[in-house]
Order: sequence, then C-alpha cells, then structure tokens
Amino acid sequence: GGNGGEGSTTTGTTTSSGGSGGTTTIQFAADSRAADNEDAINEALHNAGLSQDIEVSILAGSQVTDNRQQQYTQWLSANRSQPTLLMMDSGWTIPFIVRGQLQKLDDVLPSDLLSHVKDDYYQASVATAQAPQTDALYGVPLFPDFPTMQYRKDLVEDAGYNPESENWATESMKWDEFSHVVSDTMDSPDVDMGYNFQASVYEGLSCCDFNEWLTSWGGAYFGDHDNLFGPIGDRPITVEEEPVVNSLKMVRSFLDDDFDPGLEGDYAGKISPDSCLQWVEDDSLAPFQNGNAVALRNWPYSINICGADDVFGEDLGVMPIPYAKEPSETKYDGTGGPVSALGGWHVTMNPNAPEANKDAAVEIIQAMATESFALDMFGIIGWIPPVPEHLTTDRAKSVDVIGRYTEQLKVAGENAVPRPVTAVWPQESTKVSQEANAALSGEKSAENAMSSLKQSLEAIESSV
Amino acid sequence: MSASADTPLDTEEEEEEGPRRNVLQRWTRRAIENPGNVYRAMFYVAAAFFMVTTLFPFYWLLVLALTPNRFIYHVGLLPNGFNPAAFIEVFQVLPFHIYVANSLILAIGTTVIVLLIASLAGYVFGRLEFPGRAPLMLGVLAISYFPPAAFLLPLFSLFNGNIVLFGVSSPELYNTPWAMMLPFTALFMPLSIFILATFYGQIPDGLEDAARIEGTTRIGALFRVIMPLSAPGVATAGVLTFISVYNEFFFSFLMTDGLIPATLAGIASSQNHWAPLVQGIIQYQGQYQKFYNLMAAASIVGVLPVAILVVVAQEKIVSGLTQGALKE
Amino acid sequence: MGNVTLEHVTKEYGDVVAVDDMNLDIRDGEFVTLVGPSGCGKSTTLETIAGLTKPTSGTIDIAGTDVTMLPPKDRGISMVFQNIALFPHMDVYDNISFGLRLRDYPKDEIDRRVERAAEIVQLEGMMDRMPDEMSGGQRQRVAIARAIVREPEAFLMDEPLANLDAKLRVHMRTELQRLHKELDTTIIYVTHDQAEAMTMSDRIAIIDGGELQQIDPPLVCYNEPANEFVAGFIGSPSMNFLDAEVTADGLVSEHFTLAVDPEGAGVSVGDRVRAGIRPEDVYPAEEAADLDRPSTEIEVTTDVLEPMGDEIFVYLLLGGTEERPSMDAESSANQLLMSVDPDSDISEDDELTVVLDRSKLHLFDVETGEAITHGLGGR
Amino acid sequence: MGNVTLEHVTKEYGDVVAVDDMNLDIRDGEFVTLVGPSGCGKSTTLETIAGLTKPTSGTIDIAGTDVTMLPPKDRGISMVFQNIALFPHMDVYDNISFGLRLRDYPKDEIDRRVERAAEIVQLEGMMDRMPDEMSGGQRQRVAIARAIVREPEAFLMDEPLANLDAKLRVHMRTELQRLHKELDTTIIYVTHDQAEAMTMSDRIAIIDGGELQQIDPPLVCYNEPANEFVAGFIGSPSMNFLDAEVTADGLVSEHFTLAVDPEGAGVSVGDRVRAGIRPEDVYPAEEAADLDRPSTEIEVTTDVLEPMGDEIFVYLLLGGTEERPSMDAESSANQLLMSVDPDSDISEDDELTVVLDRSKLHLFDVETGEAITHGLGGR
Amino acid sequence: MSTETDAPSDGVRQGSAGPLTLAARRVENLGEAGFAYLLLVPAIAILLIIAVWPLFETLKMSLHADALLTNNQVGEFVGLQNYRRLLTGELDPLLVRPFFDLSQPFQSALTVTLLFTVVSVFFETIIGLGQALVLDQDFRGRRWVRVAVILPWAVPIVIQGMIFYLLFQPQIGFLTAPLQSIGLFSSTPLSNSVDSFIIVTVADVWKTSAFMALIILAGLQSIDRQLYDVAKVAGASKWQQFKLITFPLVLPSIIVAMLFRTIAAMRVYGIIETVSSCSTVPSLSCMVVSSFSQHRYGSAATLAFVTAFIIALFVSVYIIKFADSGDL
Ligand SMILES: Nc1ncnc2c1ncn2[C@@H]1O[C@H](COP(=O)(O)OP(=O)(O)OP(=O)(O)O)[C@@H](O)[C@H]1O
Ligand SMILES: Nc1ncnc2c1ncn2[C@@H]1O[C@H](COP(=O)(O)OP(=O)(O)OP(=O)(O)O)[C@@H](O)[C@H]1O
Ligand SMILES: [Mg+2]
Ligand SMILES: [Mg+2]
Repeated sequence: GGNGGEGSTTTGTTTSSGGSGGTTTIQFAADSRAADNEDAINEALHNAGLSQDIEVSILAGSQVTDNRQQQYTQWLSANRSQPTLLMMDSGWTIPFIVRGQLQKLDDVLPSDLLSHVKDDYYQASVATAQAPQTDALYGVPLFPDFPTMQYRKDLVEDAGYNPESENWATESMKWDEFSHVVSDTMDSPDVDMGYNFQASVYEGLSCCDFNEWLTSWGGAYFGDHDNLFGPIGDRPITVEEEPVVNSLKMVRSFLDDDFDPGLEGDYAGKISPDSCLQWVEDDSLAPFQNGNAVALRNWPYSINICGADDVFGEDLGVMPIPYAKEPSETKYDGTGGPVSALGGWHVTMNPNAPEANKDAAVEIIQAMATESFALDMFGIIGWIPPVPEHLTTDRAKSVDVIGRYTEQLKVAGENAVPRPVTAVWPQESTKVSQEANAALSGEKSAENAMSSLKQSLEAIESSV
Repeated sequence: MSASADTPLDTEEEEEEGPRRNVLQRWTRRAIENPGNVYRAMFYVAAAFFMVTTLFPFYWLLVLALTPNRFIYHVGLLPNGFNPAAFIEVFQVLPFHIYVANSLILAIGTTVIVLLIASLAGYVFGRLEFPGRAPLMLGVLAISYFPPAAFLLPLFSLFNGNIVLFGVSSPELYNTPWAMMLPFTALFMPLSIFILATFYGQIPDGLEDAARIEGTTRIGALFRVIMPLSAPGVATAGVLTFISVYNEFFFSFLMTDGLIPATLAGIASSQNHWAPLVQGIIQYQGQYQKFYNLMAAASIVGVLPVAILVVVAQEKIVSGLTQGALKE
Repeated sequence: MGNVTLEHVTKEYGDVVAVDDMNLDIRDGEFVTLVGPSGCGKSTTLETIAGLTKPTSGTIDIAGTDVTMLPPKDRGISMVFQNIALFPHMDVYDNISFGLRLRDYPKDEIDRRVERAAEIVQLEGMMDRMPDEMSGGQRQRVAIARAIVREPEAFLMDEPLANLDAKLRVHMRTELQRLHKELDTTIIYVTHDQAEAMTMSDRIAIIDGGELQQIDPPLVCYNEPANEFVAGFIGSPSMNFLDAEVTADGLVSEHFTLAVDPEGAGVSVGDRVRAGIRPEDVYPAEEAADLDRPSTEIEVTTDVLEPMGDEIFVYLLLGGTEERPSMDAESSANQLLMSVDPDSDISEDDELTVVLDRSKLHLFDVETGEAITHGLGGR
Repeated sequence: MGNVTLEHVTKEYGDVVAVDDMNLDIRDGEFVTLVGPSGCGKSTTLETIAGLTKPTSGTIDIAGTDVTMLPPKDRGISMVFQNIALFPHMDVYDNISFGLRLRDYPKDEIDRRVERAAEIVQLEGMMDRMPDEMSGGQRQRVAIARAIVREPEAFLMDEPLANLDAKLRVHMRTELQRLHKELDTTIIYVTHDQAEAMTMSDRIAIIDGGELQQIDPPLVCYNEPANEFVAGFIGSPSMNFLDAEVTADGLVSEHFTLAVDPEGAGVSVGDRVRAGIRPEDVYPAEEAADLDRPSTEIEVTTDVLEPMGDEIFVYLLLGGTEERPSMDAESSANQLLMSVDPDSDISEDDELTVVLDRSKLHLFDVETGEAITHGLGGR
Repeated sequence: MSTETDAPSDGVRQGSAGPLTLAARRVENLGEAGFAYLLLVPAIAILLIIAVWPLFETLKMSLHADALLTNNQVGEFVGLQNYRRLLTGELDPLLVRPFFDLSQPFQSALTVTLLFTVVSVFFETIIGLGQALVLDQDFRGRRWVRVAVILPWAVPIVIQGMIFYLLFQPQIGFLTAPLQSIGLFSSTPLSNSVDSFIIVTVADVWKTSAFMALIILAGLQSIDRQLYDVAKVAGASKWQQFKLITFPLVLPSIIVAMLFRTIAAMRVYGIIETVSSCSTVPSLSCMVVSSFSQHRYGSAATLAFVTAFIIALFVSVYIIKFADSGDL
C-alpha cells in the first residue's frame, strides 16, 4: 500500500514555535518516563551538541514492553512515516531487523560513529541491534540493563560473613557458597525469605532468570553463543543437556527442602519461597524491600529503590549473579561465569520517515551516542550508560544511590548474555518459561521438562 | 363448576390453633402467616450479600491506593500506612484528567452513534417481519464471535490510508477519534441491537399505532414513543456501550500514538491526541515496577464518571417508566 | 372532502378472516357507526382505513385519493383506539397535544385547542396527571381529547365511550355531534351501545363475521332490518323470533296463528319462515285497545320479570311453565320477551294473554335469513 | 361466608381523595353493583377490597376476617380488571387456567373448568390464541373467564362487559347471574350500564366523589333516590330537574304551578326546592288519559327529537323556542326531556301540552340535594 | 373545535411537497421489507466496512502461510492447510498450549474455554438475576445499591486483574494463606492452572454479573406491574409470580444477556493475561492473541476463525431458544 502522507500532523515538519524560525521536531517513540523528562532530554541532547533547531518530541509509549512491540509492529507494517525514532527493547529488535522494518544505520550514520558503537559499546547490547550473522547495525543501544544480586549487607555481616573484605562486589561467588550465605543469614530471626527471584511463566523467566542459571552452569539454549540469533532451524538445541538440567535441579532445591538435586557440591536447601514461581520483578521486590528477604535478583531499578536512604541505604549490597561453572569448564562459548541477562533499549529509525527527518534523526542519534548525554541520562532517569567506560567515570559514580554500585554494574554488563532473539523467540520463550516453571515447581522432573522443551523448540525451529 | 373442588386447597384458614408449639414452629407459623417478613428478611440478606461481594474488591482497591507502594507487602484488610496523597500524585505523575476526558469523549460519542444506529436496527429486528430477518440478525451476531484481533490488521491499514479503492486511498484516520469510534461502534453495536430489539419488540403495537395516527412517521414513532418507553433497555444499552468504550484498551491503544494534549482545552483543538483512560492507567506501570497505589487511585478516579453515569442513567430509567405503565 | 370508500377490502390473519370483502362508501361529513358482535371485524376495518394494517386485498380511498398504500400520517385521520393507547410516558397535556406538536402548531394555538378539548371531555385541571394516575374513564376521555384536538378529514372512533358513565356518555354524545356538525368531518364510529348508534349516526353499518350486513339510517335498520341477523342485533333487548309456516290459514306456529295474506307478505303457502317481533311490540291484551293492528291473542305464562326502572322486561313462556326453557338457550322458540310500563302490575308466573303488533311483525327466510317483509297488513 | 365489609375506608393519592370514608356492608352471596361517574372511585374501592392497594385509613373485612393487612392471595377473591390485563405471554388457555394452575388442580379438572368457562364467554376454539391476536371484546371475555373458573369468596368485576355488544352482554348477564346463584358467591360489580345495574344487582351502591351516596335495591334507587345526585345519575336519559318554590299555591316554578300539600310533602311554604321528574313520567296531555295523577298542564315547544327505535326522546322547551338553551348547558332549567312511544306523531317545533305524573315527582332540597319526598299526593 | 386557525391543517396530503417530504413519503410508502432494509442500511454499512470487510481480509490471511522473516503480513497461499494443521494438532507446538488435549484439560485451550464459559456464565446468570431482582425492589438507598452492583462492570480489566492478582499474591493479598490452609489452593495459585482457573472465573463473575444484572433489570422494569396485580388476586405466591410472570417475561432479556456473555466468555483473554497468564490458563483468544503478537498472522487468522466457528456452534443453543421465543 501507499503511504498516505503525514504532512498534516504537527511534528516532523518545520514549525515556527516561539518565533525561532524553522525548528525541526522529530517524533521519538519512547516510554512515559522519557516523555516526562522530555525537556531534560532535549537539554541533554543540545548539551551534547545537537543543533538548537532540532527538537525531540517524545511519545509516551507503554512501559509494558509487549504493548510497545505490538504498537511498533502495527506502525511499521503499515508503513507509517511517523514516528521517526523508536526506542526498542533489545529483546525484540532483531525480529524487526529480520523483517526489514528498520532503517539500516550503516547507510546513514557517519562511519566514526558506527565504529564507536560497534567497538566501544557493550558487545552483548550491540549484538541485539545488528542483523544476525552480519554486523550491519540497525539500532544504537540507548541504555543496557543488567540484573544483579542484591542483598542485605547488614544481615549477611550479622551472620558472620564479610562482603567488603571478600570483595563480593566484583568477584562473584558460586551458587553453593551463595546458598549457604543465604541460608545462614536466614537463620537470623527477622527474615523469613532468602533468595528471591522471578520464575512466573513469563518472558522474564526464559530471557533472564533461567537463562542466567543455565548459562552460569555452562548450558545454553542453542549451543555456542554464536547461534543465539540464528540461523533458525539450523543450530543445535541443547536444552536437554546436563548443565541446563542441573541448573534447574539446583534452583528447585532452593525452593523445595525435600528435593535432592543430586548435584556435586554442597547446596543449602530451601532458601527461596515457593512464591517465586508466580513472581515477576515487582512481586519479588516487595518482600525484599520490606526487609523480609536476604537476597534478590533484580534489575538496577531496584537498587535505586532499596539503596535509598530511607530503605537500606548503605546496607544494600550488590554483587554479580553467582555461577556454578567457570567459563573454562564449559562446553559452549560464552557460557559459564557470573552471567547477567541482558536487557535494555536501543534507538532505531523508521525507514519510512521523510529524508529530512532522517537527517535530523541522525544528528539526534549522534548526540545520544555522546558520553555527556549518557551520563546526563544516568543521572536523570537512571539509564545505564551503554559504554562500559562511562560507568567508571567520576560523574557516574557521583550519581545518587546507584552511583555507589557502578563497579558491580560494569561487571554485570561485561558478563551480559542476550536472550536468543529471533523471529521465533516469542514462541520459544513461551515454551521455555512453561517448561522451566514446571520443572521448578516439581510438576515435571527437570529431565522430562527439558526433553519436552527440546521437542517443542525443534518443532518451532523447523516451522520457519 | 362444582363447588367442591376449591375446598381442598383453601386449608389455611381451617388449621386449628394447637397449644403445643415450639419456638421454631411458632416462627415458621408466623412466617407463613406473614410471608412479607420472610421476604423482607431474605431480601435484606441478599442485598447485603451483593453489596459486600461487589464492594469488597473496591474496598481492597482503596486499601491499595492508600498504602504507599513500598509497603504493599502483606497489606491486610487495612491499608498499610495511610497515604491519601496517592490521589494527588495520580495527577502529578500524569495529566490523568485528560486521559479521562479523552475516554469520556470517545465513550459518549460512540454511545450516541451506537444508540442511534442500533435503535433503527433494533426497531427493524424487534418489530418488523421481513424476509431475511433471521439470517441478518445472525450475521450481526456473528460479528461478536470474533476476537478483536481478527479485525485489527485490515482496519489498521484502512485507517492509515493504505487501502486504495478506485484510485482513492482510504482516509487517514489513525490517531483521530474516528479510528476508535468506528471500530467500537461496529464491535459494540451487535449487543445494543439485540438489547434494543428485545425491548422495542415488547412495546405494544397500539402505542406505535397511536403515534402514527397522530402524524408521526414510523421513525418518528420510534424516537418519540418506542424509545422513551423502552427507557430501561435504552439506558442499559447505553450504559453498557459507554462503559465498554470507556475501558476499551485494544483498539484505543493501537489506533493512537499515545499522545495527549497538554491541557483539557487542547482536546477540542487537537486532532490526534487521543490516548484513553486505560492507557493512562498503565502508564503507572514501569517496565518492571508497578505503582499499584497509583493504579488503584487512578482507577478509583476513573470509575467515578461511570458511577455518576450509572446514577444518572438509572434515574432516567426510574423517571422513564418506573411503574411499568407499558400497558396499552 | 372526507369521503371514505372501501372496495372489496379483505383482511386475513392467517386462517382468520377478520374483514371479508367489505364495501363501504361513506360520504363526506357523514357519521357512520359500525356495529356488530364482538370479534366481527370492526376494529380491523378501522385499522385498515387508518392505514395501521394493510388489507390483504382491496382498496381504500379517502377524500378521492387511493390511500391503500399511504402511511397513516398522510391519510388525514385521527383515531380513538379501543384500547385507549395513551402514551404512558407523557402527561395528559402532552398526550393531547401530541399530534399538534408534531405539526408544529404555535404554542398558544396548541394551548387553546388542548384547553378546549379538555373542557369538552371534562378533564380541566388534570393536565399534568400521568396516564397511570387516572381512572379508566378519565383515560378514555384523554384519548378522545387527543383525537379531537386535530381537524382531520375523518375521525375514526373505536368504542370511545365504553368506559364512561351514562351521564357523561350522553354529554359526550352531544359534544361529538356538535363537533361533527361544526367541523363537518366524516366520522366512523364503533360502538356497542345501541343508544349511541341510534342517536348519533347518519347511517349504521352492521357487520357480522367480517361481512357487511346492512348499512342504513338507524331507524331503517331498526324498522326494516335487512336480515334476521340485523333484526336480532339491533334493538335491546333483542327481537323475538318464532318459527312459523305459511299455510292457507296464514302464519301458523306452534303457539299462535296469524292470518296473513301470503301475496302481500311476499311468501307463498308452504314456506317455512321466521317471524320476528320486538319486545315493545308485544302487548298485554288489555292494553292493546289503542293498537291499530293487534294480532290474534296468545296465551302465555310470565316467567322472569326484569324491572329496568323505566320499563319492565317480562319473559313470557309460550308453552306454559313446564316448558320453561333452559337458561342458556339463547332465544328459545318458546320464549317471548315483552316490555311493559313500570307501573304494570304483572308479576311472575301470571297467566296472561298478549297480542303482537302485526304491523311490526317481520318475516325472514329460514334458510338465508333475508328479510321477506316488514309489517303485516290485513288482520 | 363471603360478606365484605368496608369501614371508614379512605384512599388518598397525594391530594386526590379517591375513596372518602366509605362504609359498605355487603352480605354473603349478595350481588352489589357500584355505579358512579367516571373517576368517582369505583375501581379504587375494588382495589382496596382486593388488597391491591392499601387504604389510607379504615378497615376491610372479608368473611369475618379483618383482611386490611392481608395480601390479595389470601383474601379469597377473584377479579376482572377494568383494563383487562391479560398475561401477554400466555395463550387463552393458560390465561384462563392461571389461577387453577397456581392451586395445583388436577389437569382434567382444570380442563373441565376452562372449557366450561370458555363456553360461558363463548370463546370455545380460541384456546390457543395469544392475547394480541384477539379483538377487544374477545380479550375482555378471556378476562371474565379467567375470573370465573375459580370459586372464591367474592368476585370483583370492574366493568367486565364494557367492550361487549348488546347481545353478548345480555347473554353474559344471564350467565353471571346464574353463576352467582349457583356458587352463591358475593359479587361486587362495577358498571356504567344502567341496564346491567338494574337487572343484576341485589343492591346498587351509588358513589360520587369517593363518597357513598346511597346503597339500595335497584328499584328503590330508581324510585326513591336518596338525593338529587342519585336521582340524576340513575336512569337514562336522566331525570329532569326544575327549580321551584313552595308557596301557598303549591309548587311554583317559572313555567308551571303544581298544587301541593306542603305538609304531606315535607316542605314548608317559602322553601326553594328542586323538582325532579323522569322523562318517561312526562306525557303529552292527550295520552295522559289513563294517568292516575297528572299534574297541571304545561305548554311546551318540542325541540330536538331523538328516535331510539323502541322509544323517542323529545326535548321540550318550557319557555318557547327563543329560549332554546345552549347545547352544552347540561340540564337546563328550561328544558324537559320526555320519552314517547316510537309511534307517536310528535315532530320538531311542535307546540305541545304535556303533563307530569305527580306521583312520580321527586322533591329535593336545593342546598343539600337531599331528597325531601318521592311522589306527590293530592291533585 | 374552532376552524379559524391557519396553522398547518391535517388532511390527506398530496402533490405539493418539498423534496424532503417527498423522500420521507417514499420511505413511509416502502413495504414492510423495503422499510426494514432501509433502516438497516446504516448498521449494515458500518458493519460491512468496519467488521465484515476486515474479517474477509483476515479470512484470506488464514489461507496463507505465516511469514516471520519478511515485512509481509503473510506468506504464500496454502489453502486450508492452516486449518488442517490446527485441527490435527500439528500446530500445537507453536501455540502457547495445545489447542485440544483431553489429557490435560486445564491446559488445553478448547477445554479451558468451554469450561470457563459454562461455569462463569452459569454463576453470572444466577447472581445477575439475583442482583436484578434485588434492584428491582423499591427500598431506601436503592440508587446506591444499584451503583454498587454495577460498579464492577466499570472497572477496567487491567485493574480488575490487578485486584485479583494482588489478592492472591501470597506476599501481598491475604486470601491465599487461608485458602491454602483449608487445602483449596496450592501455595502458588497464580501459576497453578486449576487455581488460576478458579481465580480467573471468580474475577470474571465478580465483574460481569453486573452486565447480566443490568440487562435483566431493564427487562424487569419493563414488565407491566398490573400483571402482578392480576396474579396476586389470582392467588399467586411470590414464587409463583416469579415463575409464571416475571421469569417468562424477562426471559428474552436473560437470553440476550446470556447469549452475549457466553460469546464474551468464549473470547476471554484480558483477565487471564492480567491475573495469571495465557500459559497457565490458556483460552482460545489467548491463542489468537499470542499467535498474532508473534507475527504468525496466518495462524492467528486461522485460530480466530476457528474460535468464531466454535462460538457459533456453542451459542446455537441460544439461537434455537431465541427462535422459540419468536424473536428470530
Ligand atoms: N395513581 C393515582 N394517582 C393519583 N390519582 C389517582 C391514581 N389512581 C386513581 N386516581 C384518581 O382517583 C380517582 C378514582 O379513580 P378510580 O379509578 O377509582 O375511578 P373509577 O370510579 O374507577 O372511574 P372510571 O369509571 O373512570 O373507571 C380518580 O379521580 C383518579 O384520577
Ligand atoms: N393479530 C391477529 N391475529 C389473528 N387474529 C386476529 C388478530 N387480530 C384480530 N384477529 C381476529 O380478527 C377478528 C376481528 O377482530 P376485530 O378486532 O376487528 O374485532 P372487533 O369487531 O373490533 O371486535 P370487538 O368488538 O370485540 O372489539 C377477531 O375474530 C379476532 O380474533
Ligand atoms: Mg374491536
Ligand atoms: Mg375504574
């Protein structure tokens, strides 16, 4: 179908607001937090060198990522020329790329910027903004997001551990040790939960929690991490393998006192509440925030909440997520060690936008890629800078609350694993979370769950 | 007619007052003698039951709204903390009233259109006999068999000017109220048509006849006599449509880009800032975090217009026809 | 220009033929009353004229236009419905003014007319009552007022006075007649009240089983009924019927003989006929002195007496008490009804001699029911 | 045991007093008819007896029990409603059998009774019609049948025959009377039809403005009305009223003088009274030969003639044509209505001499309307 | 009536009429059928464009393969293959849960949907009828009880979901623990299929009984009160009045309400997604929506049509009943 033309709407064209003749306003579909900070963002962009006659107008999209994805799908499928820029979840940018619905940035961005992104940004992030199996760039990471293990330093210390001196902050511990730390700390009378995580049947389980466990055990969904983004149907499916099954058994033993995981190593049982099986991020946060849990695996936003002075302040400890196997012990590339699942968002460009808007958009992306902008946003909204080095700057460290934990975040970022996003990932994700949850709840044995997961994944992989 | 046959049944009076009766018997006896009391008691029990069951979740909602989000853990029957400021914060975080206003406009607009068109159709289906009536009615009904998603893709193309017929491309309605009101109309109309057909069908022919004799057309009779006399049905169809639209999310989310005008006054002047209430409510939901207290407070605020509407519409019903003087 | 013509109008509801090949030609300004037994199709006839129901076949013509296919509002009629049909959601004023408001009459004109109509039906001061706050008769009067505020080509009135008391009915009768005169409008009127039919109509149309039996001025219908049905239907109480045979001696029945000139009466010897005589034309023999043409005397026994105030109905048994007819046999061959003056001293179970007024005797064909003659000459 | 007693029953609707301190004592098995002008409170009275509306004050007693607070179903009554009120969703059979089915009568008993009732109202073969497929009269008959299938303590009937034709009405009258006799049930009956009231009732209760005016056997009401209202209301056409003064000469009015013995008549000289005389008690002088007690002769001019078939109503002007009363003055002082035989040769605008039957003359108090005397003696 | 007025006179109108009146006349002159069709034009037109045409497009989609890797909505034409694969279970691995699998009824879309429909519509009807009967009474404060009863219907699904989600979230709401202790629920009801099914059903009944109540109430209010007088005098007890008068006369309303509730229940989606998840309580609409959001438009369209077809089959019960009551 043809493009009905968007000229009549206010944005995207030259308007003359405030007499400052000829301001170009570019629509940027983001979320409501960004929209609330529209002025600050514009200021940050201009500070970062964006020409004063370009303005960004931010659409307050839903924060619920599925809704946004749906909305973008509609817009881009209908060849709408608005908005020009879209903020896309790193978890689902690739399907848009694969469908050819995004502007290839290699063609429009200056080459120095391109190489800056490809070389200096968190690699995991950049990987989710590139076309699979090529390195063509379709989005520039705006901010990444990596979960960490947040814990009650005060309680842990009371239980006789010494996080500071053992440098838990950057030197992650293994799961068995962690389980004992938690278990011991739980014995302190005023907490009834230990390690809280999110294992409801939802994307967050498959992309993140489960992904972290299995990867930290040296397992993988599709073998080597080169295969994360395809080729669909032409890669091994490795969920049935022992590391994956073991990781499930381990977590199940955290949940269920009576379950014998039969793993080597000494795992303390029953450190996590059953409720984890129906929790998403926020549910797991509540008990922790209320002082009823020892540790919580969560995204940085909860650091800001729990690290606030009126909550735990300095008593909030943050460490990378524990692991079971060293990278060297594992079969597949990219697995093992203290992995963090990768979240975060990219900025991408609508290929149907008028050329003039695209040009302005390029300028905006350039401004967004500056350190100044990244650090401004870290301070304003808490967007983690997409370049690891930026995190260690003094300016980053001086940010309230989360500035205290930049070291931990940097480690997490360097160990980030993206989810295996492909066009079929949404379906695979559903199956993964169903089976993982079933295994964790004891509804199925881990082996059974994973073998039926393997079948499902095979069917899905072969359906394309 | 033999005089004997009525007797076996009129036994109530004959029963002799026995001396020995325990309390229960006495109570039953009283209940039988004065069933009014029993009905009254039953009625109050039922009314109380319904009040409690329907209102409890609202109470819980209020509890949530008053509980600061960080204390949401283990809220019981009483709010964990007391934070009425949530009701103010709702408006500080977002111009929530503008979302409400948008939804009100969409809902009122759609309701008016639906009632108009469905009235005509309801009249036809309820009062006229004509060939093809049953298949047409079934056809209308069949539309509601489909999940809304089944309509979305083509409509989205249609409202984005992507459909070209005879060289004319379809109007660019995306982001205008029409892009929502049209689908709402189509999707909610079958219900209204059926409700109105049922009610219009029950109005005695005599009244329509009288109106026509007095000089109305059939359509005139519909709007002057049949519709007012079906006030309860019309009000119900209206309330149901209104509420459905007011709370609709699927289309209103996908047919707008989520912008809202900066001020209430902006609604009138803006063509394309039509984000509705539900979109506002879910704005209180972060990617990982949900501000339950704000969502609760916002929905209490959002439900208010509906409560007012219900009162007004019910009043209308009451004044319309309470005594059911439908008789010719 | 309000003449109303029905040509071969038939209306069927499924199997039921409500109106059967009806031909009516009602002149402009005429007052025609439709009467007939319950369910005979009077209301249906009005409805087809009004356009509320389409006839199954036949055409209807109002004021020279074929209106068969016109909607009611273009037929220039107004109607009082048998079932009243007030708009329950409107008060009396709104009900009455409905038609005027539809036609955008100026407010003061509406007020004037409504007031006048309310006065006619004696409902002044009830303008803001709702229909369900009124008595049956009051509602009916609202319905009448609603019809008469307008000035249509024709009024159709379906038992408009059924729920009114005698006095009010007389009043309304006068008012309707005056209205009729003033507006010179055609009125088609349905009533079960004989007095209404007799006093108001220019012509009465008697309908039975959907078929028109006779349409004639009231007295013609009364005095010269076209057939037995009309004879029995018009007049209350009903005409007495006695089966008889024409012999050389005259009319011979079980209980009496009447000299008759077969020729003059249009019958021939051997015919079986039915003789009809109205109760007021039966006289006790002693009072018949001033009667021009009494019949032979008939011996009867009085049965039940029904004193009506202004007269007494006396049920007479022709064959003596032992033949007292069972109560539900409609008009038994043995029974004769006589109306006498309230001063009369007749009592139950009297033996009595009565005579019939020969000049008021009607003869009907036994088979077809057609009238043969009205009034016997000779003696 | 179906006696019905109302004691000081008052029913108010807001400002409207529909029933005003009504006292009625209806004996078991009695047939009482309520009559009165439209809106006088007849239906409301029935409704309070039935228990459909609670009286504002007063008590109601049925069969010896105070039922004022009892629900309708426990009062042992059945009722025909003025507005018919058939159940629209039930066919005729279901409508009629409704009350029986409620009481779990055996099926065949129900069938038998329904059949019998349908026969009485002549609706055999219509058992599976729906109410909206019937004519007005047919519906009314269903309503009657619905009431009479049961055998309650008392029947309440609110104008049950209003929509029936004269013939059917006579038939129904007989049937209801027979039913009354057979079941020996109390019947309280509302009608606007004088003939019904006169022929069926044991007593007639005349109500005006919610107040009971008189309750007496029909002929008493007719011949000895308690007051002017009753006199004017009972009898159709209405009684003539003439204002007069009692002088030493007797009764003197503008147009005639009547010798009267004040003492015997219960008046005294100087009283202003209203004299009432029914149309059938006014005679053309020449026909008054056999009248026992004619009055003095009165010179009149005939005005309008209303031929009714069995009689003719003659409107007489007392003061000559120039005083022709305006048509809407109800009973003008100058006007006199006379009913004459249809054979009479009176025509419009005749000069005529009439006499009144003194023995049928009623005198009423001008102020209170109370009757003073019925029938004047002397000459 | 005086005749001196020059106001518009009645009378058979002929000839001299404006074009508008002429058109109006022509409309009035249409036969019953013609008139019926004419009045249906607006409704049918809007339904054709906004509903039927999109459905037709969607139907076409269902005859094409999914296209995950291109910007096209669907792939090549495959005829009825999508339907075959769905009905033979070949598609099951690609769906959230199997389409039909008797071995795990609470995790197969068809069984869950049917079970949900039967259970929720049953309770909604009972409760809605009860509520309507209470609201139909005259008592002080009725207006507020009305509002209370109807209010749940006015709650957006997001919020409805939130309320029940939080009520059964063990760390927040207080309902799980007691229910768990009496052995009714597991410790994680929201990820347990059976428990979640019950919660979703309760949530749905809570919200949509009001829908039933509203329509039935309107039906009750349209009953001629005089009929109760007749029934009372005939000796009907309250129950008999209900059984013989009220019920048959509101039956058409009840059928309409149940019909639409059934259709809506068979399309249940939002409340599942907000309280639990489509994986836990899979419904037919869940299948449609998830396939849709996974960009499998061919499958989604197929599922939508199969869903509609199943609904059509299921509601034919009502249709037959409706036809019996003479409305079709
Ligand atoms: N609901 C009501 N509200 C106010 N007034 C009422 C109501 N019902 C009846 N009335 C008034 O009460 C009076 C008596 O009414 P009722 O129906 O008893 O009269 P009726 O004698 O039966 O008259 P009719 O012969 O016309 O049927 C009338 O004046 C009527 O207007
Ligand atoms: N909708 C219908 N379906 C079937 N039969 C009908 C319908 N309407 C009327 N009838 C029948 O048609 C016949 C004529 O009815 P109509 O109403 O014209 O009678 P009517 O003369 O007005 O009687 P009444 O004096 O009782 O009012 C009746 O036998 C009636 O049963
Ligand atoms: Mg009729
Ligand atoms: Mg009455």
